Formats: sequence, structure tokens, C-alpha cells
Amino acid sequence: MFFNNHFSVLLVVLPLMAAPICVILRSSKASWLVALISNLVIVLLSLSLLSHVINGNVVRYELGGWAAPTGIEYYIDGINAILISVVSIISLATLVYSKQSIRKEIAQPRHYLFYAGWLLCLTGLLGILITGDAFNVFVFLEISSLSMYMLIALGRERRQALVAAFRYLILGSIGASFILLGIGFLYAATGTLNMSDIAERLPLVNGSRTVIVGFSFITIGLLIKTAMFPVFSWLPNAYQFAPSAVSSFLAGTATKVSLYIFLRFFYHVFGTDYSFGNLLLGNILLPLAVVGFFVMSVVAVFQTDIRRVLAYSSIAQIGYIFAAISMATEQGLTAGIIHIINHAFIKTALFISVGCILYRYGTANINQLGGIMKSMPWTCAAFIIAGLSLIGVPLTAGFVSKWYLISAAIDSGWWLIAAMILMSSLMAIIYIGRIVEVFCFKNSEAEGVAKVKEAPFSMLLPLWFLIIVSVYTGINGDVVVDLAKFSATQLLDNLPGLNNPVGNPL
Amino acid sequence: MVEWLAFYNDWAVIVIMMAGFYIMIARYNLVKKIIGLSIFQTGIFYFYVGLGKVDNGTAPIFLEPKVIDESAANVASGIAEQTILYSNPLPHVLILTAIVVGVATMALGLALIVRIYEKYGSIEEDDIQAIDSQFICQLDDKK
Amino acid sequence: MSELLSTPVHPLVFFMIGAILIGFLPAKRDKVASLITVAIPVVSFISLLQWQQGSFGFYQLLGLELTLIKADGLSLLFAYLFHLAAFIAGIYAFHINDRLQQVASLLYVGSALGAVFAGDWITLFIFWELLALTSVMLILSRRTEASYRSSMRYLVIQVLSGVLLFSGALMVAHQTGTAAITTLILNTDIFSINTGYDVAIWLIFLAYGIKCGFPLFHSWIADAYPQATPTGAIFLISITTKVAIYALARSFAGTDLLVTIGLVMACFPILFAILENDLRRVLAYSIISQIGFMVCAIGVGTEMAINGAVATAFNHVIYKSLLMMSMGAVLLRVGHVNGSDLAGLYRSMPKTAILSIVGALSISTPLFAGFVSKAIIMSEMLKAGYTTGWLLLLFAAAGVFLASGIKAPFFAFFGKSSDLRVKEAPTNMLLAMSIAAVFCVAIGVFPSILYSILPHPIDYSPYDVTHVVTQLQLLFFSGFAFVWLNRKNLYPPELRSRNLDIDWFYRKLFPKNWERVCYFSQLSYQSFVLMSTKMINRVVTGLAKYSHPDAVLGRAWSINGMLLSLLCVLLFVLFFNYSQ
Amino acid sequence: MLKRNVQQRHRVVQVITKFLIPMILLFAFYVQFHGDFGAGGGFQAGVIFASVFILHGLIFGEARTRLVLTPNALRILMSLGLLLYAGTGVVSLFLGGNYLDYSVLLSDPISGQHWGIFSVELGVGITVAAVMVSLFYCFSSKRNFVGHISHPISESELDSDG
Repeated sequence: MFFNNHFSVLLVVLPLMAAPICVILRSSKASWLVALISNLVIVLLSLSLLSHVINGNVVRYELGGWAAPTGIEYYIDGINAILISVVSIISLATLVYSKQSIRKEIAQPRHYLFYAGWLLCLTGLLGILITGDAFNVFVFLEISSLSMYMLIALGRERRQALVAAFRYLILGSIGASFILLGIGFLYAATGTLNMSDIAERLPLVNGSRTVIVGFSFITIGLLIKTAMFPVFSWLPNAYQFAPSAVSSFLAGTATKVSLYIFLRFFYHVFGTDYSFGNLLLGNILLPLAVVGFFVMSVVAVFQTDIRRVLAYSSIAQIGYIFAAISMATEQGLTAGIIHIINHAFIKTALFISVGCILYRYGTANINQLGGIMKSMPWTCAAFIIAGLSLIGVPLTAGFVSKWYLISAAIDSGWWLIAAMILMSSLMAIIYIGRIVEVFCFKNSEAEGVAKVKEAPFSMLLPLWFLIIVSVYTGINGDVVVDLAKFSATQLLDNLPGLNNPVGNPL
Repeated sequence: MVEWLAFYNDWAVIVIMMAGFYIMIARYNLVKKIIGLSIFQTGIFYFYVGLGKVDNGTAPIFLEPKVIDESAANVASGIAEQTILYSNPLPHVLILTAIVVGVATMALGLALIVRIYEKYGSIEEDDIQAIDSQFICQLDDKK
Repeated sequence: MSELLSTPVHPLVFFMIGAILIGFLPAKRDKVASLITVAIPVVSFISLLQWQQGSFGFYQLLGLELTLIKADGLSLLFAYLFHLAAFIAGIYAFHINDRLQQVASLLYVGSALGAVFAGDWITLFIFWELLALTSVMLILSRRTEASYRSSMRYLVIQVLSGVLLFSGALMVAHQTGTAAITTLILNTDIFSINTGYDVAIWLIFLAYGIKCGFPLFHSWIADAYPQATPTGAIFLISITTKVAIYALARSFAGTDLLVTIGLVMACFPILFAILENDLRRVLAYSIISQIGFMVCAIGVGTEMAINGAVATAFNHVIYKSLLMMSMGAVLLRVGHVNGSDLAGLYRSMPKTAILSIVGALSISTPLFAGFVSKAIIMSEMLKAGYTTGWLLLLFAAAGVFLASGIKAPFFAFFGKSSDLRVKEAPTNMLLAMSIAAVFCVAIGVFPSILYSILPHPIDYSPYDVTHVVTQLQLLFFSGFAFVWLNRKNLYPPELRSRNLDIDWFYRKLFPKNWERVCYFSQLSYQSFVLMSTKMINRVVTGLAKYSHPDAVLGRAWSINGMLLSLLCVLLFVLFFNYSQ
Repeated sequence: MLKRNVQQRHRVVQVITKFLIPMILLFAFYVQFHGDFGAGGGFQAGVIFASVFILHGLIFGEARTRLVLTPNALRILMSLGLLLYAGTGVVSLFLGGNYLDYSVLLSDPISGQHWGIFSVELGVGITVAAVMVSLFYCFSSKRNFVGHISHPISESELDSDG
């Protein structure tokens, strides 16, 4: 595919410029169109970027023409290129979906704000993924977070949405502040903000307490942002009360991007040896991850609102990813990245299908949704397929990631962890099975179920697109696996650079 | 003791941050929570500002070499002939951005509080919690 | 092109096409849907007849070389069997118009075929799980509260089996670098297990064991099968356990432990079967007992014994579905199959009655199907030196005959006449039963039909004097015992519920200890189940206490709570990192 | 009625404010356009500029300020400022440089830098000023906490891009 170095910066600039255009246009339809077109271009750009990076190139773009350590540099290697594509594709899908869905959830005059906020959020997320500058990460993180708070506050159940957004705001700001503080310590220790530069200089000051403190604060900040187990509590409410388009978008992207920051910092900036060898980050993460995926799966079983079930299951899935990451082996990292990608698609699809149900029935409470398989077969079928994928049934994407997760655990000699991952997937069977059973076999309580139509085509289209993607990656898992392996080796070979190209996996 | 005091800068940061954190935990009032958050962030700003400070440094304004010479000739002491010792401006620039972000956060938080007050009639978090759980109970009763 | 034609089509493809066709059929075309369920096995069978033995359909998944189809004598035999079962069950289910059930049953048979042709653990696992998912639909589609509950228990157990298989397969693949299904050697000395490989083999063994209904894992059979729809049950009894038998025969032939397990399986369900009232449940118990025979034979592990096990599986599918079909017909017409409330149905359903007698006789009477295969197992047991085992199997054979062969038809169709007047079973059911009955007799009279398709060469004649006489004696004795005891009202009565009524107590002069053994073993088993259920319930309520939407973990935390948890993490991380 | 009373009571302040406003505006422009030579820049200038309108609102009542600078105008100004900022970068892209590489804007790199900074800071200034005023509108219009909120609050997050 054609690639130009400027594509990397356009990924951020396009949504950034599209947002004010939406505000100026003010009409619901026009701003949707602007958002959609800019997003479409972003998807194309990101795919071209991916195909470029996958050949072993590393894109380095000097903003404003200032050379790297002084100026801000955009730095793209395997892992960000993959996640940029994932985020932009998910954003496009949910954007298509959002057109119909926000009609019922947000007042017409506010639609343009919704799209503007959406584009800013996308700017922030893509910015985090693209930038190679530590402080810039913080700025983009806050751009995306602030627009997320606003998007969540637009939610359907206005009252709770406000409180959920406020709580997220407090916790998210503290998390970002911790990251800022940690970056400050790194700057104090190394005198540079460029991530590759920090990575080069850190070994010189390795034993320094400043670095340890910076390391700790960044860890904590990122734990909050990724909704890791004990500091997860902003997530369920935010996902439940946000507009359904927003929760679909967030579920697929927000925590994943934070996970990317995690990978970037601890594998690249601090270096694997330092993070997992000198400081034993794995020993912090692993217990939290295991308790997290276990407890949260149990909690998910008992929830009555489907969005809440999915939210808790998201936290559990993040636990899996952290368990994989904390192995600090190539297999573990590969498994983590695979699961990041697959889970992003699966969760978005699940939230979109719940959004479709919400669109027609106005509720996502399991007890009131008996037998809706009859009235909304396509939506429910999509939910079931995505649910099976979440469980990790063979021939779905979830199976591939579970497989690599467990293989990695076994390779590291962590039999117990592997067993626990399997056990908690049994839990996933229960919480998904419960919903599916209600959809298909319970008799409907609500009247007029028969009159309810299938969700509109524009909502089903992105849903089934995501389903097909996840089934395809399940049957032919090699694409995702190769990408993940490639980026994992790149992350582990600290600073692959241009002089050390990695072979083309495709 | 003296060693500890030498880090007065960092101690101040810690005290400010923890004060903010304490307010956020101890007060139920949402506005006070926002204030706490703001204080917390201020601690971090202060930390950054402290990072850039160089002993005896001046403001980082670029002067023409000629001017430096003249001023050096005039002042004669303190500053070496061709170089000036200036504080690192970068942390200040950074923190300017962080302050803007902080302002935005605060504005959004306050806006949310206004909305919350409209909907709940209270900005005490325990009240809000009670109203919400009452709401859930009512829903259960209806079933 | 010619290459394409000669490549065998996986039978799963046909069944999937059938399922899709039915799924998209207009609502009113019920007969067409039924026709498809019958036609698909035939079409698939014809295509199957063209097959050569060998491996096809290699594919790559997750870095492993996998084989979709590995056809040899053993798998082909089971494939034929499943086609036959699907065909009979399809005819039997011709009258229903439940698309869910039809689709599920087709996919169920398809995945069973996928499982028996699987050339590696991963493919096997995939179909193993598909089998669980599709079969649970057959139970769920009865759409009663009880069937829902037992289907959920069923699903959990089946998925557990899948998970065990998966973990075992994963570990084996890791140790050996290949996932191809091979013969495994079980390390039965539990205390010397210290390698992951041994653990892995045990996991696989357990996975098979659950699917097969090993003692203590057997409860799902008696729990779920009687809850399935009358038509779904025919599919279920024919397939799930047979897939497990196939898998055991493939990997664990000759494992001594299996003989012991098989003997226990063959004997203990008889106690339960005698006491049970629900006649379909009686049959379910007798299935376990019959599987015990096959497991024994696999444990013996000689070529002949494997032949015996496979042949028994083949026959068992036919005659047990015949019995089950007759009970299903009763269930359809009467609405229940409780032995205590049925009697004298032979007057209203004479054809069904006769056919069910054929089924009963086929369990082990000479000239019927069961005899010709069980005789092989018996003689192989003797040859291998398991004399006690041989005796126990004899006892079990008689017991099964007594418990299910005589009891089920007797209580349903004969016995004290009652006022039940119902219609004869529908034609399609009778047709299905007749086909099964024909097979029963044909195989019994001309055993070479069956013997010719067995996986190993066979030179065996079941009809020698010793065999026939031993068997007949036993059968007559058990028949005689039943008749005599029943006439004297000494046979454990068919009780409406498990509460023993004073009224019946004094009549129980049947050897008291025997009765007690039966009673207490069932009681203790039930109390075991009850206790474990209670414990599970307690755990669940305990978990719910902390995690339902209003509880600590499920509700929204206040900011204070969030920050306090954050503080804990902060201190933990700082302390942890700083202390190094 | 209330409005008149307030106005009458604060007559002195109002008159002085009228004198002050142009001076503050002038100062804002100074800070804005002198930014690349000395201390100053878009952020500061924007806030100073906005303070004029906030002062106006405080003294003359917010309703009158809304007539001077309508929320609609603010919305557009806010967006235009951001577009100006991002657009400058895009122009430099088209002229063959990297994003935000001002040197290529004009044939002379130094004056290119100059104009680049100038327009970018102008964009920042406009956005900051507009956001500040709209923040003021948002909060001041809610004194009674009743009725429908005419202007959505959430635009405040826009200024994180400044």
C-alpha cells in the first residue's frame, strides 16, 4: 500500500480538525458525515501505516522539523501500528452504529457535540498510540479522558451517568496525575522526554531511587487507567450508563490504549530486564490479575444488567491480559497482544448488540428480555457468537487468545495460573449462558414483544462486520497471531530501530 | 535532619498532594472533592516547577551575544562572560500544558456538579448514593 | 477436477447444510424440514461409502499441524453407526415441528462425526465442545423448568469435560510437539506422577470418563436423558457416550484400570434401575451398565476385545434406542412414563409393545443383536484371565435384563390392567422402531453382517453350546425370578414417589438384605448428591452475598471507596518497589 | 427591575469598567502579538481577552454580555481558533515540510517561523478566550438551577487542545 511519512501525523490532525468542523456545522447529520468521512480516511491511513511498519520499518516523524530529543517525535513500530488500526476500525464501526442509536439517547441539538467529543476522544487515543514523547502521552491521555467524561455524561440514564462520569473524572484525573508525576521523575533522572531517549539513558541511572519512584507512580496511574482489579470501580458504572455507542467505543479502545501505554513504558522505556528483572513488576501484577479475573468473573455472574455483566467481564479480561503481560516472555507478551486485539473486537460487538436491544426495548435488564431471539434474531445471533468468542469456544477469536494465553502460562511453568484461567472461563460460560438462555428460551414477560422489529440495518451492519472479523480471526488466527508475534519481538528487542529490521511475517 | 530539610521542595510537594488526596477522601461534598483534586494537581505542578529551577539561574530569555557581553561588562560579577546560567524552561512549558488540562478538568467537573445538583438536589456524595440505592430498591419493588 | 471429486466430503458438511436449510425454511414447511432430517443421513452415508481409509484435510491452527479427517476401521464403523442412528431417530422424530430441535439434532450428529474422524486432540476438542453445545439444545427444547435445570447441570459437566480435554491436549501437545491422537499410557500409580505429561494423560482420561459416565461422573446420564424430549433422547443415547467409547478405544485400549471401572459401571446401576420408577430413567441406568461392558472390553484391550466393545456399542445403540423409542411413544401418548401408573398398555398399543419386547430380548438373548456382541466380551474376559470379572459381568447381564429388559416393557405394557386407553403410536414412530427391530434380529441371526465391518479381523462364532446355554440359563433364571417375585408381590414395587409407604412395607419380604443394600446404596448416593448440592448452594449464596448488584463488589463505589482502594495499591506498589 | 437597581448601584464601577475594557483589550493584544519576542502567548492573551467579557458580564449583567458576544459566535470562534492552529500545520505539510514546520511557510525560514508562530498562537488565543467566556456563560446562567440549560456545558473540554 502507498505510504507516506506524513500519514502518521495526519492520523491525529484529521480528527482534531474534524471536531471543530462538526461544532461549526452544528447539524446532526452533517457532523456525522464529517466524522464518518474523516474516520474512513483514518482507517485507510492506519492500514497503510500498518502495512509499512510490518515490513520491519519504524516510522519516526519529527514534529515541526525539530530533531528528536529536542522536539516531539512520533514513533511507530509494530505494536502501535496494530493498535492504531484496531482503534480506528472500531471507531468507524461504532460511528456507523451511533447514527441511529444516539437518536433515542441524546437530544437532537446535542448531537454535534457528541460527534465533536467523539472525534476529540479519537484524537487523544490515536495520539497516545502514535507519539514517542512521554509528556505528549499525558497530554493525549487527558484529551481522550476529558472527552470520554463528557461522552459518558451524555448517557441515557442521565442521573447516574453524571455521577458515573464524575467519579471517573476524579479517579481518571488522579491516575493521569500519577502518570504525570512519574514522567516528571523520569525527566528528572534522565533529562529527556523522548521515550527512546529515556530508554537509552535509563541504564546509566538504573539504581537511582528517582527512577524507582517514577516507575511506581507510572504503574499506579496506568493501573487506574486500565481498570485493573482493586481500582476498577470507575468502569462498570461508566460502561453501564454511558450512551450505548460510547460504551461500545470505550469498551473496545479506552482500556486497550492504556494497556498499550503500559507495554510501551515497561517493555520499551524501562526495558524488560529492569521492569521484570530488577523490580519484579510481575510480582505486583500477577496476584492482582489473578484475583481480578477470578473475582470479577464471579461478580459478572450475578449482575442483572447486561451492560454491567459485560463491564465486569471486561475487567476480568484485563486481568487475563495482565497475567499474560506479567510473564515477561515472548509468548506471554504475544498472548497479551492477541487478547488485546481480539477482546477489543469481541467486546465492542457485544456492547453494540446490547445497544441494539436497548434501542428497541429500552432496557438491558436480563429479567425483562425473555425470548427476544424471536423478534431480534440477527442481534441475538450476533450476541451469541460474540459471547461464545468471549468464552473462548473453538473457531472463534477468543479461542485463539485463550490458547496462546494458556500455552504461555504453561511455557512459563505456571500450571496453576493456566488452570485458573480455564476455571474462570467456566465462569464466562455461566454469565454468557445465562443471558443467551434468557434470549432464546425464556418466555417474554414484557407485552408487545412480538411487535418489536429487528434493529435497523445501519446498526446491524457494523455489528456483523465485527462478528465476521472475530470469527475470521478465530478460524484463520494466523493474521492476528503473526502481527502480535512480530510486535512482541519488536518490543522485547529494546529499540529495534531502522538498523535492525525485523523480518516480514506476512 | 538537615539532609531532610534539603529536600524541602519535595516535602512541600508531598504535603500538598497528600492534603489534596485527604480532602478527596474525607469530604463528601463534590465541590470539595474537586478542590481536593485541584490541590493534588497543584502539588504536581509545583514539583515540575521545582525540577526546572537551577541555583542562581536566570529567566531563560535568549539575549543577543553582544548584549550578553555588555551586560557582563556592566555587571561584571555573577555571570561568566559568554554563558548565562538559566533555569530549565522545559518543565515550565510542560506544566503550562498540564495547568490548562487541570483547568479543563476542573471546569468539566464543576459543570458535572451543577448538573448533578439539578438532578439530585444535593452535592453530598452520601446523599447521592442513598438516592441511587433507593431508586434501585423502588425498581425491585415494582417487580 | 477429478482430484476434487475424489477428495472425501466431510459428513459434517452435509449435516451443516441440512441444518442451514432447515433454519431458513419458511415456517409452514414442517414436513420438508422433517424430510431433510431423514434425508441428510442417507445422503451423507452414501458419500461415506465411497471413502478410502487414510487422512485428509490437513490444516494449520495455532502453529500445529492438524488433521480434520483420519479414517480407519474404527472411526468408519462409528460413523456408519451414527448415520444409522440419525436415520432411525430422524424417522422417529418425523412428526415434530420444532426447528430448534431439528437443527440441533443435525448439528449434533454432525459434530459427533467430526469427533470420530478427528485426527488430533484439538479437532477432537472442538467437536467435543460442539457436541456438548448442540446436545444441550435437545434437552432444553423440551422447555420445562425441570429440563432447563438438568440441561444446565448437563452443560456444566460436559463443558468441564471439554475443558479437561483441552488442558490435557494442550499439555500433551506441548510435551510432544504434536497434537495427533495416539495411544496413551496411563500412569496408574498415582503417587509416582510427577511429570506434566502424566498429569495431562490423566486429564484426558478424566475428560473421556466424564463423557462416558464413569462411576461418580455418571449422574448426568440419569439426570439429563430422561429430561430430554422424547425424540431428542434417541439422538442423545445413541451418540454422546459412544463418542467417548470411541475415544477410549482409540487412546486407552488395554488400560487395566478400565476393567475395574467397567465392572463397577456394569454392576452398580442395576440397583438404581430396579428401584427407579421413571421408566426412561431405568433405561438411562441400564445404559450406564451397558457402557460398563464396553469399558471392560476396552480395558482388556486385545483386538478381539476391542471388536467386542465396538460391536456392543453398535448393537447397544440399536436396541437401546428401540427401547427408548417405545418409552418415548408411551410418553407421547400417556404423558408420563412412571412405572407405577402404567399398566396394560398392550391392549391400546400392541405394536409398540411387541417392538419393545424385541428390544428387550436384544439385550442379551441368543438370536438377537446383543448376544452376538456381548459373547465376544465375555469370552475375551475369560481369555484374559478375569474370572471374577467374568462372573460379575454375567451377573450384570442378567441384572440388566431383569431391570430394563423385563421391567420396562412389563410395567408399561403388561401387569395389572388399568383403565388407560390411548392411541397406538404414530406411524413414523412405529416405522422407526420396526427398522431398529429388523436390525436387532438380523444382526442376531446373521452376526457376520456386523462382524464384517468391525475394525479388526474376526473369526468368531457366538453360537456355540456353552455360550448359548450359559446365557439362556441366566436369562431364564432372571426372567423366572421376576415373574415369581412379581406374582408373590415380592418385587420391589413401583412407587409413585421415593417416600416409602407403610402400606407397601410389609410386603417387602424380598430378601431383606438385598432390598436394604439397594435402598441404602441409593439413599447414600442421593444424600451424597444432596450434600454436594447443598455445599454448592452455600458457596453460591456466599458469592452472591458479595457480588450481586447491591453488594460490595457489584455496586457502584463511592469516590472514597475508590480512593481508599487506590491508596492501598499505592502503598503496596511503593513499598514493594522500594523494598528491593 | 432588579437589573436597573443593580446598574444604578454600580454606576461608578460601570463607568470605570468602560474605561478599563479597551485597555485590557489592548493589553491582551500586546501579550498576544508580542508573544514571540518576549513573555506572553496565546494562553495568557486568551485569558486576558476573556477577562474583559467576564468583567463586562459581572458589571453589566450576563444577559447584556450575551448580546455583545453571543454563545453562537463563541462556538464558531472556538472552532475557528482550533482550525487555525491545526490548519497552519497542514499548510506547512502541503508546502513540503513536516507538520508544524513553520520554516517552509515563507521563502525565508526565519520570517516563516515568525508567521507560523504568529498564526498558531492566534489560534490558541482565540480558542482560549472563547472557551473561557463560554465557561463563564455556562456557570453564570445557572444561578437558579431551574429550567432548561440553554447552552451545553461540556464544551469546556475543548480547551485541552489549546
